[in-house]
Amino acid sequence: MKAKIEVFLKPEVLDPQGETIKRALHTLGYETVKEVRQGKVFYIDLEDENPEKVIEEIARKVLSNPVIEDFRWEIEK
Amino acid sequence: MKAKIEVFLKPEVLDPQGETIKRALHTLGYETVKEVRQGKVFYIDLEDENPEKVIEEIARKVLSNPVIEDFRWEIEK
Amino acid sequence: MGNRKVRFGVVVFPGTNCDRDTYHVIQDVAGEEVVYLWHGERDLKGSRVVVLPGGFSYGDYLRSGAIARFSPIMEAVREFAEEGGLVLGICNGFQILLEAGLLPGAMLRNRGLRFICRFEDLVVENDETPFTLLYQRGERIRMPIAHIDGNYFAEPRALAELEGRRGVVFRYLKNPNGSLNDIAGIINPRGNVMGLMPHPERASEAELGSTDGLRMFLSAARYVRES
Amino acid sequence: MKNLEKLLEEHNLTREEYERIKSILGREPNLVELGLFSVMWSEHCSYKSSRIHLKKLPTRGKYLIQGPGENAGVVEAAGKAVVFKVESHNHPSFVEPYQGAATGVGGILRDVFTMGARPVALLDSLHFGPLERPSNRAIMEGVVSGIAGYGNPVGVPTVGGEVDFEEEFSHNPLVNVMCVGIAEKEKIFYARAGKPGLSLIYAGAPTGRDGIHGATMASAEFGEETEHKKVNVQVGDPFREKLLLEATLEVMERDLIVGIQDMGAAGLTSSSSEMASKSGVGVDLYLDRVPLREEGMTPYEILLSESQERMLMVAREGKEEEIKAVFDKWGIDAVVVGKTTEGDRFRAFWHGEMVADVPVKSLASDAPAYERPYKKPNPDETWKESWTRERDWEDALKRILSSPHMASRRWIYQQYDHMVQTNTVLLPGAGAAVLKIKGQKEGIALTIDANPGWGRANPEGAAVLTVAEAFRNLACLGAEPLGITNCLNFGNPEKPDIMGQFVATVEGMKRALEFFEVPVTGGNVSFYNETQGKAIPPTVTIGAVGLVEDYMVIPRPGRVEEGMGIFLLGWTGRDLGSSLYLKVVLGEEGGRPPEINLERERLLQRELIHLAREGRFAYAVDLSPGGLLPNLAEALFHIGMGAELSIETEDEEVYFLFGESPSRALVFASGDLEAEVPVKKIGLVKGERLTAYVNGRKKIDLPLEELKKDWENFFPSLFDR
Ligand SMILES: Nc1ncnc2c1ncn2[C@@H]1O[C@H](COP(=O)(O)OP(=O)(O)O)[C@@H](O)[C@H]1O
Ligand SMILES: [Mg+2]
Repeated sequence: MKAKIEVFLKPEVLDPQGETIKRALHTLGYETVKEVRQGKVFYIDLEDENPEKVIEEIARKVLSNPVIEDFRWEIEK
Repeated sequence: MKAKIEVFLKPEVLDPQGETIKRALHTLGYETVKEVRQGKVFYIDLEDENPEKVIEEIARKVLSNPVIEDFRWEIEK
Repeated sequence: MGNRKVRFGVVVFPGTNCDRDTYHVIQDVAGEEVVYLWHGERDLKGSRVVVLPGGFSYGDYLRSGAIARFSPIMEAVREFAEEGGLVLGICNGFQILLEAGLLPGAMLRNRGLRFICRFEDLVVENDETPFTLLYQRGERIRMPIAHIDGNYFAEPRALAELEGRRGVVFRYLKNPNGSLNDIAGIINPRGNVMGLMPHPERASEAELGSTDGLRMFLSAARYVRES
Repeated sequence: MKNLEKLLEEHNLTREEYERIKSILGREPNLVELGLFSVMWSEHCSYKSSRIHLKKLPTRGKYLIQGPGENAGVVEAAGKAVVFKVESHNHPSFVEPYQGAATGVGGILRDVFTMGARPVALLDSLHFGPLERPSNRAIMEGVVSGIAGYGNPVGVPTVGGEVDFEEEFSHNPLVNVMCVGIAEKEKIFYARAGKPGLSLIYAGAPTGRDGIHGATMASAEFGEETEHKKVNVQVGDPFREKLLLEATLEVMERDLIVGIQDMGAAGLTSSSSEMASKSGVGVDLYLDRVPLREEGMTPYEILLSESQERMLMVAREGKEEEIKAVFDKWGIDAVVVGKTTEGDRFRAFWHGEMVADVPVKSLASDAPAYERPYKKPNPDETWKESWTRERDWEDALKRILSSPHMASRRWIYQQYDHMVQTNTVLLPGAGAAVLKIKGQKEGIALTIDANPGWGRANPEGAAVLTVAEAFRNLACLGAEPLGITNCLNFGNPEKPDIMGQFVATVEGMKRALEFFEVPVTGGNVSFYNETQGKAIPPTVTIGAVGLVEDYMVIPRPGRVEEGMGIFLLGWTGRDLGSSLYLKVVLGEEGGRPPEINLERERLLQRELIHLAREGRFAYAVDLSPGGLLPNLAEALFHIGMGAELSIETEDEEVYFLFGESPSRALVFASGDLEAEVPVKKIGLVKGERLTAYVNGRKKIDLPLEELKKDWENFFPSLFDR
């Protein structure tokens, strides 16, 4: 089955990348863009009897840094 | 409104980051993981009359590199 | 054209950090003329060779070189290249040329995922470009690399095309980063736009450990003088 | 006010301090004011426990331009001003290794470029817990990539450092970062506010809720509730730092500002009050004009935020618009947020309403100073006969070389761009770093040293040894020391034992520096490196800058040729306590650290400098820690050739082979070598093996490649599987 994990910065944490991209978009004329935040996404193929548990654990323990990031996940099929 | 753009490597492009994560997961005992691919996700706030067009354009022209990447996007509300 | 100095232009993007080094080598070591070119302008100030130096333009946020390709100066560089002007992209400059589509392919993260700074041995594959006239085909040279996104990728057809026309100018002797075909530097079909990951400006003074990079600047200057 | 006890606890203020605030103000402070005092009187900002002791350090010297008290110290070299400083980012690096280390680099860079200097080098001293434990590996990996992730984009080469491992650092790693910059002597900038009526300009990143109470966090032990303090993590933006650096140097170049200070610990509050205090003026801040990143921020938060990549400048009269234009060109926001005033008040306004009003000096210079009770430690005098027993020296050599304490640091330094700016004449790997100064014949040599193992055994002695070692590293390159900076890393100073370690360390440093006549130009104190009552060993980090007369002729491994002699210079004693040999081979901690005779040390260093400048030797290495054999092997790895040694010694062999007596160096030279210190020729550079005869019997015979492999692979095999 396929799972997807998104990891993103907590809202109060500075996101220099998103900030810089927003500025670049403004220069390019996309001024209707109010904010950009960048995150990571992981596409995982796995064969497991208990995918929810595994994916949750991987997201929490391995892929995200709880000090500055949050995550969400879904199992696609 | 809020939009989300995912940018990911084309399937034929080797993903050194995904590979490394997969190996790390195996070492940690998550052996049911068959593949990991890493991508980027951008969360965009915008106020635009034609958000679909803008987001599609930003994804295609700015956020992705067609030589190695594909993208998909959605508008959340 | 005698010994008139050739004017080089060194482009400064926000986050470029090898601009001063490159300027120094062109002026004080190669003895040519050099000016800075500001990213927000469109004027190449009469430069005969345009150098996109190394660094982290726009922090390398998004992807290395991805944001810099939209700068006003890049429109001028593109036109200059289309007219046959010499353009040299070093490290981040190479990444910008790839992102701008002036050279084929793209850079992925290094195979080991880490930044690597060290001297590498290279083989000169093509000594007929304006930038390599003073090298010998098959010659081994030493230059430092310093990058985290130097793993060259091109899809199979593009790669075959590149190899077929001898577009690979430098190869690593020992591949440090996973680059396809050990590619360290390439040139466009017309032969006037070259990009490479190693830093010739860091290998232009004996006290820094190698002078193998200096000939690249000297070669471009000679080519311009003789053309 | 709500429950005062609780409020004071949250602000890390004592009851007495609160009373003192009341008597300064003549009334109760409001919450904003309490916040101001809390950060400005924190240990981190006010040095309240250390001040009276630090005053004892020598701060005069013939090359000194600026001693402690400014953002960084300054010495003169080759007609230029060399600006340098070391700072710790220990606590943040434990909480979030990558960002903690990254923002540590950002902070020290700002300290140097606020002085008008272009940063030319970074060095770092790192101490972690043993790498067997995954958590320690994660910290180290995060710290190293954080340093790379910040230093590399900014374009300042990380040219050196040191790293070591001790159990106590598992919960309190040390990340001490040093930055060196170069300025024109007549163009140094200071933290000054000039006169009343000048505009204060804020430049850089918008203010967020980052690191509110970061300074107070660095002034308390880690305990149970460290968890909730984690929200204080700051994220660095090296791209913005690079732009801020260029813009700042440009407004200085164009002479548009009177004074400047980076917004480090205690942000806007400390930068504005310190500048005002030094110039005897007051300051008004209009907090509603401060660029903000988050919604709903309060005056309290704005004043205390420690958001990164921010500067506060005092504009020359009428130059506000020009300053803004420069920053605008570099894509950096710059706004007027206040002005200097007649008088001595620090006042903050929020939409016209005054929210704080306190005397400037009460924040910046009148913080309490404590003469904390202390109890000096008893030096570890352990010495055991059993240490000297003869063993398999080949095995000992291999184990020491492939131990984390000695294994090749290449895995670390190749992640750092150490060549950008094209000044790095001596690359990392073979001792101190040497940078050229473009356009001059001279160069500077840089080193950073620390040895917590010695510190644990004898803090005072460790300080002396560490200073001597730093200078010896410079001397091996023919470089004369110009000045030092230092970082003092300790546990909780409220405990007399810890305070005793601190006092002893300062005394040791003082003794060594007075002897060598080299000044301290600045530094940093990091207390409370303590978790659940367990403190780190006292660790003094010494960063030294030396002058190289001619960088084209420095000793370097590449100059060594086959057939050259290997000479031991100096005095070998019976120094095995706290050595790598004990630790790695015998598995014993502690023991009496080496004894140093400073007169001899000075003689040795003078000789090394003299011989190096005369070009009399090709390469030289210092022998501690590890002792003669391991350091010789390491030198041979850099040289790329083997050696044949023939050693005569009347004492137990181990002292000669692995003892860590200071005041010694190994020198590679052709012909005979004469010096005013004992010289012993112990062998020749030759072939591809390391062989050693001791008193006529062959004790070592190994292919160099085999030794080198384990030395090289230690870190890659741990981290790059
Ligand atoms: N944390 C570090 N950062 C950068 N360089 C380092 C670091 N640790 C060690 N190095 C470099 O590696 C080399 C060897 O380190 P080390 O053995 O600790 O130094 P020494 O030569 O003083 O014994 C030196 O050139 C040093 O500058
Ligand atoms: Mg400061």
